[in-house]
Amino acid sequence: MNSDRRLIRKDSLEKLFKALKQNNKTIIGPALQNGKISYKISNNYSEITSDYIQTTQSSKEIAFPRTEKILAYSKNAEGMSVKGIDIKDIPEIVLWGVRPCDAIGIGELSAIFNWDYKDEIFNNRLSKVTVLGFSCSKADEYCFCTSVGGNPGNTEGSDILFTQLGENGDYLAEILTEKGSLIVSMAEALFERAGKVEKEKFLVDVPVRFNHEDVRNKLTTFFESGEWVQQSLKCLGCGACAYVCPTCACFDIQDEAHGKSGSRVRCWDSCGFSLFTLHTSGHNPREVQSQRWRQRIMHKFSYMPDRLSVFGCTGCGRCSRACPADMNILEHLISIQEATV
Amino acid sequence: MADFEPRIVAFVCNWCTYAGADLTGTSRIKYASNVRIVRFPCTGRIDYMLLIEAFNEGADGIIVSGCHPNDCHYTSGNFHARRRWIMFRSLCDFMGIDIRRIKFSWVSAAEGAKWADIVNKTVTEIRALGPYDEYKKVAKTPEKEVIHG
Amino acid sequence: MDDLRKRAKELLEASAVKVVIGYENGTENKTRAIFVEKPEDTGKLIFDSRCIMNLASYLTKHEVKNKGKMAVTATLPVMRAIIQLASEFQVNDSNLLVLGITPESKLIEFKDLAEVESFVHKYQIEIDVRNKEMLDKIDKMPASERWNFWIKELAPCFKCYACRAACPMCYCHRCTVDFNQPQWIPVPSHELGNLEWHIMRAVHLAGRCVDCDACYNACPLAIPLNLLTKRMLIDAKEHFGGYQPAIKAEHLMSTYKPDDKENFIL
Amino acid sequence: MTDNIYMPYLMKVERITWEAPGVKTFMLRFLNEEDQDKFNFKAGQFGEYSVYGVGESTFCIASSPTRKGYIECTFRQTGKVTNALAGCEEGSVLGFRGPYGNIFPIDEWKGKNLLFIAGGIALPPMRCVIWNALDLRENFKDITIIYGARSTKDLVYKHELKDWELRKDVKLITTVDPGGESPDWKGEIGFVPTIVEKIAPSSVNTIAIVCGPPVMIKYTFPVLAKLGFSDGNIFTTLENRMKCGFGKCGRCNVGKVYVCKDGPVFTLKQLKELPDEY
Repeated sequence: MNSDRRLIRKDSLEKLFKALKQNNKTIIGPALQNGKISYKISNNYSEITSDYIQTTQSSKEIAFPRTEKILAYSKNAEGMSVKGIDIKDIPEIVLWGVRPCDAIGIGELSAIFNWDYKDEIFNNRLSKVTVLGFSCSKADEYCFCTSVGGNPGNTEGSDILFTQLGENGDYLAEILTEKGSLIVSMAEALFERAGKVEKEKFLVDVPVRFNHEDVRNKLTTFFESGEWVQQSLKCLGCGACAYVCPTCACFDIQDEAHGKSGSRVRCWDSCGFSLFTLHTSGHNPREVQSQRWRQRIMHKFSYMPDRLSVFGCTGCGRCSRACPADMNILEHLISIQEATV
Repeated sequence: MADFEPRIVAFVCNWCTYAGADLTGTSRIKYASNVRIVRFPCTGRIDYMLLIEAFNEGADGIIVSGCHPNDCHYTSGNFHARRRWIMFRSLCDFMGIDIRRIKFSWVSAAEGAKWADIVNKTVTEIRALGPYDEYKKVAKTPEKEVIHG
Repeated sequence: MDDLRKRAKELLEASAVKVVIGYENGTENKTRAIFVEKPEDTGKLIFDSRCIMNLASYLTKHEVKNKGKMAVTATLPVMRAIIQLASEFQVNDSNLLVLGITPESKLIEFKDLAEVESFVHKYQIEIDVRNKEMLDKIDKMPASERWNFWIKELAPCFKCYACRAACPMCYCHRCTVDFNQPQWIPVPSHELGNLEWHIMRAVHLAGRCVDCDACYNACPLAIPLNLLTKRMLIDAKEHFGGYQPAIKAEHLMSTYKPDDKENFIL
Repeated sequence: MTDNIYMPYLMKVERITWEAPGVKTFMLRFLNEEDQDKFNFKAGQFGEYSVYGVGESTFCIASSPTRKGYIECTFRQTGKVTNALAGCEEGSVLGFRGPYGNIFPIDEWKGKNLLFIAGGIALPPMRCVIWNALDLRENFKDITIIYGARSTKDLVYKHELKDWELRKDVKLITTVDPGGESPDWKGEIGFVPTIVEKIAPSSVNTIAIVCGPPVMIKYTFPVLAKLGFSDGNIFTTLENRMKCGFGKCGRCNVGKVYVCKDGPVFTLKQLKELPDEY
């Protein structure tokens, strides 16, 4: 689609922020806590940071919170009453400062929650979110969006994508969707007409390190490879990679009782935990860490493209940054591509 | 809150304090009725998670009580328990859990009057402190609709 | 560093060990674990001040253990962890050789774990100044402020259990949080679940923690959860005498003294 | 919210049958009649049964789709939820989500012989299709059931086994593991694969449906192959750990397949294309 390209002055971003607040939007943006950048509800523009490569956690929590009530029950003299959640309570959210690799992840999550059964809880949350993307002018060793089909100025998934035109420069605003136009309409005056801008000039160069289709093809015959054991020796078996991943959607369903009432919640889970697949009988289909690591890679680079026509990886590099054992997914994917079966 | 009646859970050992509490009753000593007694074989069996669980379920105060040192039915269960209490109490204090609400005591099978006294004092103290709203608020978090980071 | 590589090579060539666990260069100037099984790969081994991960965590992983006798590059905290693991019967002389690194970055090889123990005992466990200040600051807060501090600090925790995975002392095959009959600790991450998990973790490490900070370094959200175990360490020292891991010693929390402090017991 | 796919139907436990030590069958009826009218399922499908406050657990629907108005489930008391279920009394209210998963292609089996092979607690998922076939008896030729359990007391559906034994149009062979027999045991003694080999049912125009513990399955397949069954004519139903039941939570993912969506019913031919992670 041909996007509407406008220009917004650097100083006007704060005004835009204020205009959104005036329109009763909840703004969630990257903020600093304990030396880490995370998405936080921001009440003031000053809380938002622009100096970051990537947030520690992805923005998936907006539509797929770490813990979310899916129903509430209570027992009384007449019997049992069960209530679902009320979508009316979900606030209108503007997600500020999303990197393109995160924005594209929302689509991949959507694919999981909408193939076959439609998860309306997820969809309703998502429908209330407007994504303001910011393209990347900086990258680090962990970044590899270009290897999985993305790029630092990718518009996919954003409602408006801002690209800063040079250090301390103004921003190009690509208005991509109706939700985006709605944001513009709240502060029309701030969005000037853009002249001819070559946005690519201002984007960071992220080299292509592997070909994801090649990896996908390789994986079809790679299941029994010894490489999995080699790669996963370092793995400590925690769930950090899955929890920071923008596309990891595996979850658990738990009941939390409090006397005669309680709730059923959906909460994150990870295929890296040994308990994930453990049967009550004691049988575990994925008994050792190498099988679980294999599942993670296979699911993202083979099963998901086969089943859902999307890759389960956006190249954001969060899992590698968060890994306490420094398991670098990029290195592992390259070595899979290069391995002789 | 003048009419606040604290809910107190007492975790006691079978051999001394439970028998002691029994004696309080048979001696017809009257004491506050706010306490619910949970009997254990030994103080050594009283896991710290049980105390946390009591707060989760709405206790305003906790009493943990067993045999006096050297009187343990199993020789040393209370000595082991004491070590754990020292550490657990310190951790609770460090995390801001109100340790005035967790009382530890030795009450023998002969000390019916002491038991009544401990319960009464605890109830008076907790009544003055008021309900443990700080903890109850957190215990309610599972009922929130959504939890973000 | 050359000494380390040379010695590792000799050990592998002589088949004295099957695998050398050490550090290699990782991403963005970090270091990470490497499992060297071939003498020609020993060149990848490095050692410098960036090597902070506690490699003792790997000694109880069956994928690693099953390879056969292990040699491990061990700084002081790693050595302490090894001694504690030995006292809990998780490692022994027949499956482990320690390639020690002294605080002066010199290689020191030990005949057996007993030697490691006497080396470790030359150094007291000292809590660093920055953390000490933090602990003091928290201690001085009124109780309700402490409570709010911890609820706020623990709020970001999403229960990835990286702290548990990275801790050399958390080697249980099934952790208390993984049990559901009864469900001691709520599975989801919320204020209550997080609070209980961190209380449980700290208590289970009381008297065992060797203050290596692996948990804190592993936490993707930089939650200062090591303060809890540090506090337990100080208490262990204060109440039960100087704490040092020792192979033959009774575990601090499974023993007692008749005259343990009891001024808080009515 | 009506679109909440996690919302269970409320079901009332109408009858509890004690089957074997730790094994019970619940007969469940919808509390809301509208739900009952809407509800439809086919043999082989499963559901998520929940005890409010404890959690959900996955079992097959053990009653036949030909018997309307109720569903039955049979479970062994092992985990958190099944223990809570076992504590339920008649009249208790449970949650039920479903039906989920694929079905036994029973329509395609018309005019064929059916051979059911089950072990232990794996008879319930098969009972559904057995009754389905028996209720439409004229559609099939010979029906043979081979059922084994660890001991005589572990055999489930003891009454129905008796019924099947008396029926002229069913050949039932029951067996117990060596040492598991009681003094008056008249059935076979031996492991299921051994008994299958001994009975040697013909593979001509026959569909084999196998369900049981992994080790039984592992040794039964080769026996069937020896008897001439093709991989496409051997069916089984997989039991992976599940949470959602509709292909989202990721737990039952084996290769590119979700057991809850593409299964639980698979032919041996399909299984051979999957990685060994079930």
